[in-house]
Amino acid sequence: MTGFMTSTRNQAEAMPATDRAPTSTTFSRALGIAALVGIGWLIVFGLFLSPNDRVQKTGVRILYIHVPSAWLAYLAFGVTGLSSLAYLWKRTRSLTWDRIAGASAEVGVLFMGITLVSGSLWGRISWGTYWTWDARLTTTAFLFVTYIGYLAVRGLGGTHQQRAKRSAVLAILAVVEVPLVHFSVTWWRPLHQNETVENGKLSGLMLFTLFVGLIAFTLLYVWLVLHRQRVLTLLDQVDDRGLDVAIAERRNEAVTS
Amino acid sequence: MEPVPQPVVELVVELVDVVAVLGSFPALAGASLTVNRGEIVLLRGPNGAGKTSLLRLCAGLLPVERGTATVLGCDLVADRTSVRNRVGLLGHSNGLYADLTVTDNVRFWGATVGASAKEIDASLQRMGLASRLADVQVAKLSAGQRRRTALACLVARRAELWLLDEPHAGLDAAGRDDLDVTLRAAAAAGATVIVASHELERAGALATRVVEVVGGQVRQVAE
Amino acid sequence: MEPVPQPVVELVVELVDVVAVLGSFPALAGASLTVNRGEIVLLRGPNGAGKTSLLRLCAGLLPVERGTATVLGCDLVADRTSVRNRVGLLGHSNGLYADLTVTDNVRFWGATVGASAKEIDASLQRMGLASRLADVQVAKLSAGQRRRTALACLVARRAELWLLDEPHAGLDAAGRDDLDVTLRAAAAAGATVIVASHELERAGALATRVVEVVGGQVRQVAE
Amino acid sequence: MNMWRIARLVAAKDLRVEWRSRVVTNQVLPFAALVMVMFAFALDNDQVLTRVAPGLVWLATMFSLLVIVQRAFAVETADGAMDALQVAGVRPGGIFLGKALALAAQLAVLELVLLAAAVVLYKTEIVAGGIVLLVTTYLAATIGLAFVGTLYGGLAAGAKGRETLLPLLMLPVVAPVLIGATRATEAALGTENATPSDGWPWIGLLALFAVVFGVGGTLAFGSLIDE
Amino acid sequence: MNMWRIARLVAAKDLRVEWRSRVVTNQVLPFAALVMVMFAFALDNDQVLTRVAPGLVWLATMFSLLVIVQRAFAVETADGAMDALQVAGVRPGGIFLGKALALAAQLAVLELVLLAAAVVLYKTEIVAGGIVLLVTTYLAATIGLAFVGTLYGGLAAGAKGRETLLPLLMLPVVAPVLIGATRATEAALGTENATPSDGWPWIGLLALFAVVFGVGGTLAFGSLIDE
Ligand code: HEM
Ligand SMILES: Nc1ncnc2c1ncn2[C@@H]1O[C@H](COP(=O)(O)OP(=O)(O)OP(=O)(O)O)[C@@H](O)[C@H]1O
Ligand SMILES: Nc1ncnc2c1ncn2[C@@H]1O[C@H](COP(=O)(O)OP(=O)(O)OP(=O)(O)O)[C@@H](O)[C@H]1O
Ligand SMILES: [Mg+2]
Ligand SMILES: [Mg+2]
Repeated sequence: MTGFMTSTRNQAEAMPATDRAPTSTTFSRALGIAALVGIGWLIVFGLFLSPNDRVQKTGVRILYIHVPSAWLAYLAFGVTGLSSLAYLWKRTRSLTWDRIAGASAEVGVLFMGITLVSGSLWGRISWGTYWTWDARLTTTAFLFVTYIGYLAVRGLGGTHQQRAKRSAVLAILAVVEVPLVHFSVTWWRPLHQNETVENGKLSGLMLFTLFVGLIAFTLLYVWLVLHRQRVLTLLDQVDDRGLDVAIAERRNEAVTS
Repeated sequence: MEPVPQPVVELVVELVDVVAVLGSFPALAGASLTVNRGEIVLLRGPNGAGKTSLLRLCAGLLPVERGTATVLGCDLVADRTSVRNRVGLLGHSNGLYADLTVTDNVRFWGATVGASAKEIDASLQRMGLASRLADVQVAKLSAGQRRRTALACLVARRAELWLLDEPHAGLDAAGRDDLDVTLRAAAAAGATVIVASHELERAGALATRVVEVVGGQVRQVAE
Repeated sequence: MEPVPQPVVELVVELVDVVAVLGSFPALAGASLTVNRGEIVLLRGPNGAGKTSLLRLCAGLLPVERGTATVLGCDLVADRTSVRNRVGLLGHSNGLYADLTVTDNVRFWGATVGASAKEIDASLQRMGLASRLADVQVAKLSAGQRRRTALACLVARRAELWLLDEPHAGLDAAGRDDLDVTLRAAAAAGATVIVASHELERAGALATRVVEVVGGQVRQVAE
Repeated sequence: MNMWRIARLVAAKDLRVEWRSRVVTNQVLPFAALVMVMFAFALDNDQVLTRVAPGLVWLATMFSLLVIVQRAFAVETADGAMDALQVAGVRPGGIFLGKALALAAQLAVLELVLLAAAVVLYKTEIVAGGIVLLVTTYLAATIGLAFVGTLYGGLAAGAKGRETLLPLLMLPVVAPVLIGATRATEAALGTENATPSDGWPWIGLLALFAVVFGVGGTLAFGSLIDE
Repeated sequence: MNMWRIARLVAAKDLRVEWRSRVVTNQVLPFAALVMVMFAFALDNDQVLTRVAPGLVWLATMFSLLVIVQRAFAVETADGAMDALQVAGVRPGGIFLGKALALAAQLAVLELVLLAAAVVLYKTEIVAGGIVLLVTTYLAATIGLAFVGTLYGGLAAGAKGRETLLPLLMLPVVAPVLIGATRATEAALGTENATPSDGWPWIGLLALFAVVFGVGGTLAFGSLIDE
């Protein structure tokens, strides 16, 4: 995985300070196009081909965004957790893992946001309210805030290594909340849908459309993370170059004084 | 419990082109310094030169951004923590618990290296705190009395490398003498001492070698 | 706005058998001291003698328990507050706002006496802070740079009576010179300066008179 | 120099500190929002929630107030600036008004956020008829709270273990404001079909409170912070 | 020297600080009690109160926890003792366990007070059948909270504007404990005729939390406080 993840870093380190580094490679371009196609595909199925629901009527179509985004958020946070582990484990320690963790968390927060918004819109339709104190909604909200906190801690400053260590620990602790959200529906008295999908309560075509959405979102996720972590790489390099300048100035103090 | 015997290292501190950053500012910009066991080195230099940063780096508190740093045989680049329980640092702030008494404080810091009650008393004696002050809360001490307490805590830690940031500041005449005696004794007993100070006469007389820190770098000073 | 012109008092500080308590401890136990306009008085004495307490009392921060105390013509027993906006105090701590920049701080303290922008800049100049440091947050300064900032704030206050607690501590060679120049200039301009310090050579050279504080009392020191 | 100049000076300074550190913006606001969420979840029952929404909003305000006041005086005591302020001859009354001013400003922003949160989370509806009452309530309560907060913040700033003494001192005093503001808000929002007219008497209480602590603080602040 | 010795050392030190300063005893306990009263005010409705009593008890615990944790680390950072601790080579894991231990002890006392307050103020009845569950809940929750508090307290201690970063980091993480403890307590007290058997699953959640943060903290505290 790190193989192509680090591709630009090698490029960028090879190149002179002046010219700009591309964050895209043929691979990621292909990926981006695939993601676009996938989303188009989803629109077709989601909005036109898939049937209405008995109770939910056409509102059910939100499902195709709502659920995939939620699951992808889980995935993103999972990836953040894993790459954080990879960073902490001495044998695989590399800032690349830290940047992947950061990038994935950012995208995860984005998807969780989509879940929240689509969910509350859906709620307006089917429950007649944007928000209610249902267990899953609340736990989702907490998960959302937790990762905002995670990102805040990433911004606390210090050296790259300090940032990496600090946030890695948080990420591993935070990921514990994901199962909490998932199982909340079975643990609390729920209003929110419980395992609809696992229990195969969806008609064939709906299920299929859902998986189309899943695929499209997954492609999108990989594409976003790929680019975001490359941007982060470049940002870290900018810091380092800034440091070179600062060091030069600092040394001058010795001369002038 | 006795401290585990440490391998004898003649070269106690060896910094080569060390860069260390505070926030984004390179407090140390290519500093190189070697200190041998038993030396008492004085760091002088203008405000903001990087003396405190240098001391904190040697104590393993400040990460090494670039260059190599070896203290008491431990490679700080690889691992900043293992050196810590062998150095003692007195910073600009005293690191005391204001709600505890002088004795409480010295006892606590001593306990971290398993110092005996006898050693604790000895430390208090050394800094002239075995008086009524011994049982006074630190919050109720004068500035200089606090500094003395902090020094007593340092003494109790029986470190191999002593790092002191302006130790004379705030001490009265007697306190300064106590301090110099203590440091000379420590050095004689095989410890190594690095002192950052602006009181050049006083600290200069104490030191066996003087180096100058300027703009995050270290300059040797010709005698 | 200009400060209201004050009546010329030759006798700036007059303490007679002053007792002042911290908690239940008599930090000052019958201290008597007179200081005339234009003097630079050095307070020396062991740690815990009562120097800081004496300065705080003159600044109207510490209530007079017994005896009489008159500062700049104000009777501190009757009213401790009216003297305050005419004295300037630099304590052991700097009294700076860490989140603000150096200039912000000096400007704020200057503004409390309606100092003009020109005077602010002058104060910064005096303590050698008119450099890149001027716009750095105090939290990001080194110990000595903070002390300089605190001194700049004091200068901006244009006080009639300057009370300084170990002003030299933490300052580098240049800073010490700046400080001495500043204090001499202030005294020459008719202000009065009282300095508590343990750096007897340095502060002794600066002072026009030396008194010793011991056990909460003041002793004259024969030249 | 006169008291108002000093008040302005101190207020400007406090707001600049916030501007440079962004502590209230980045940390207290999210905290306040979180508190709302916590309440809602602790109760988790919609009818109850809408019924007690006004109370919860003001409770959350109260807790955030604690945090902000703590911060406001941590700034002063961290490096002994409080002493410096006193010696600077800055009139205690001026310090009081200045800090209260800055506090009120930050508090006002906070309350808007909390109100918004209530609308979203607790399904609070704001009825046109109640707007005037609502705004008046918020004004009166905010000023009152700012005064109380500054007064007791200053008092606690001197004492040791400040971070914990403050809540103890403040909460009981603030309780009347809490009640008054809650009732007035309920009236404004027509909770349990209360009508605006029920609210106005409470405004009286709030106003009285603001005045008492405003005057009291301006006169007594000096002797309070004077350790 | 080994981790447990250090943990004992640090815990003893923290408790001695409390013993000498009495801050938690004299200030946090009354505060917690006050919070309970405030809730009662804000809701003022008996049925509602008894229904949500468990939730409120745990909410109050949460807020007091924030205050205690803040205090616990204010002690360390006030004069740079945190640096000294690190240099003293005191194993971070040891510091973590030690501070958590002291925190748990203080928290336990606090919870007893709050429970007593609930009985008095909210007319909560403690049924014999639920005692075992109740005690277990309190044990599990207390340990979990102590660990979480220490972990995030340490993390925030380094950052600027610490007094406000802490709540933001802590509340969302603590929320599950809040929920779990609340439900378990409801079961133990038979609120809304829940039976103890409903409670035990929650203990699992609480225990999980305690373990995760206990282990995590012991291993990772070093890299968190390393400014
Ligand atoms: C703000 C409101 C909402 C939030 C935050 C939310 C959150 C979530 C989350 C996090 C998941 C992933 C569950 C998992 O598999 O772990 C999910 C799944 C789901 N949501 Fe929502 N949701 C909301 C509103 C709604 C509404 C109004 C409906 C429909 C009436 C709905 C229907 C579903 C369905 C059917 C699933 C798939 C369930 C499964 O198979 O596990 N959601 N939602
Ligand atoms: N809060 C307090 N309660 C009781 N005694 C106190 C308190 N604060 C200070 N003291 C005592 O008051 C005495 C005078 O303190 P002060 O700070 O004036 O001494 P000093 O001359 O400034 O000492 P130094 O040279 O160390 O600064 C000291 O002996 C100190 O122990
Ligand atoms: N948090 C920070 N962010 C950015 N720069 C900082 C920070 N802290 C300190 N600095 C800068 O780092 C430099 C080195 O600081 P350091 O404390 O090592 O100097 P020093 O030699 O100890 O000075 P002094 O003699 O005044 O104690 C200073 O110029 C200071 O401005
Ligand atoms: Mg320094
Ligand atoms: Mg003193």
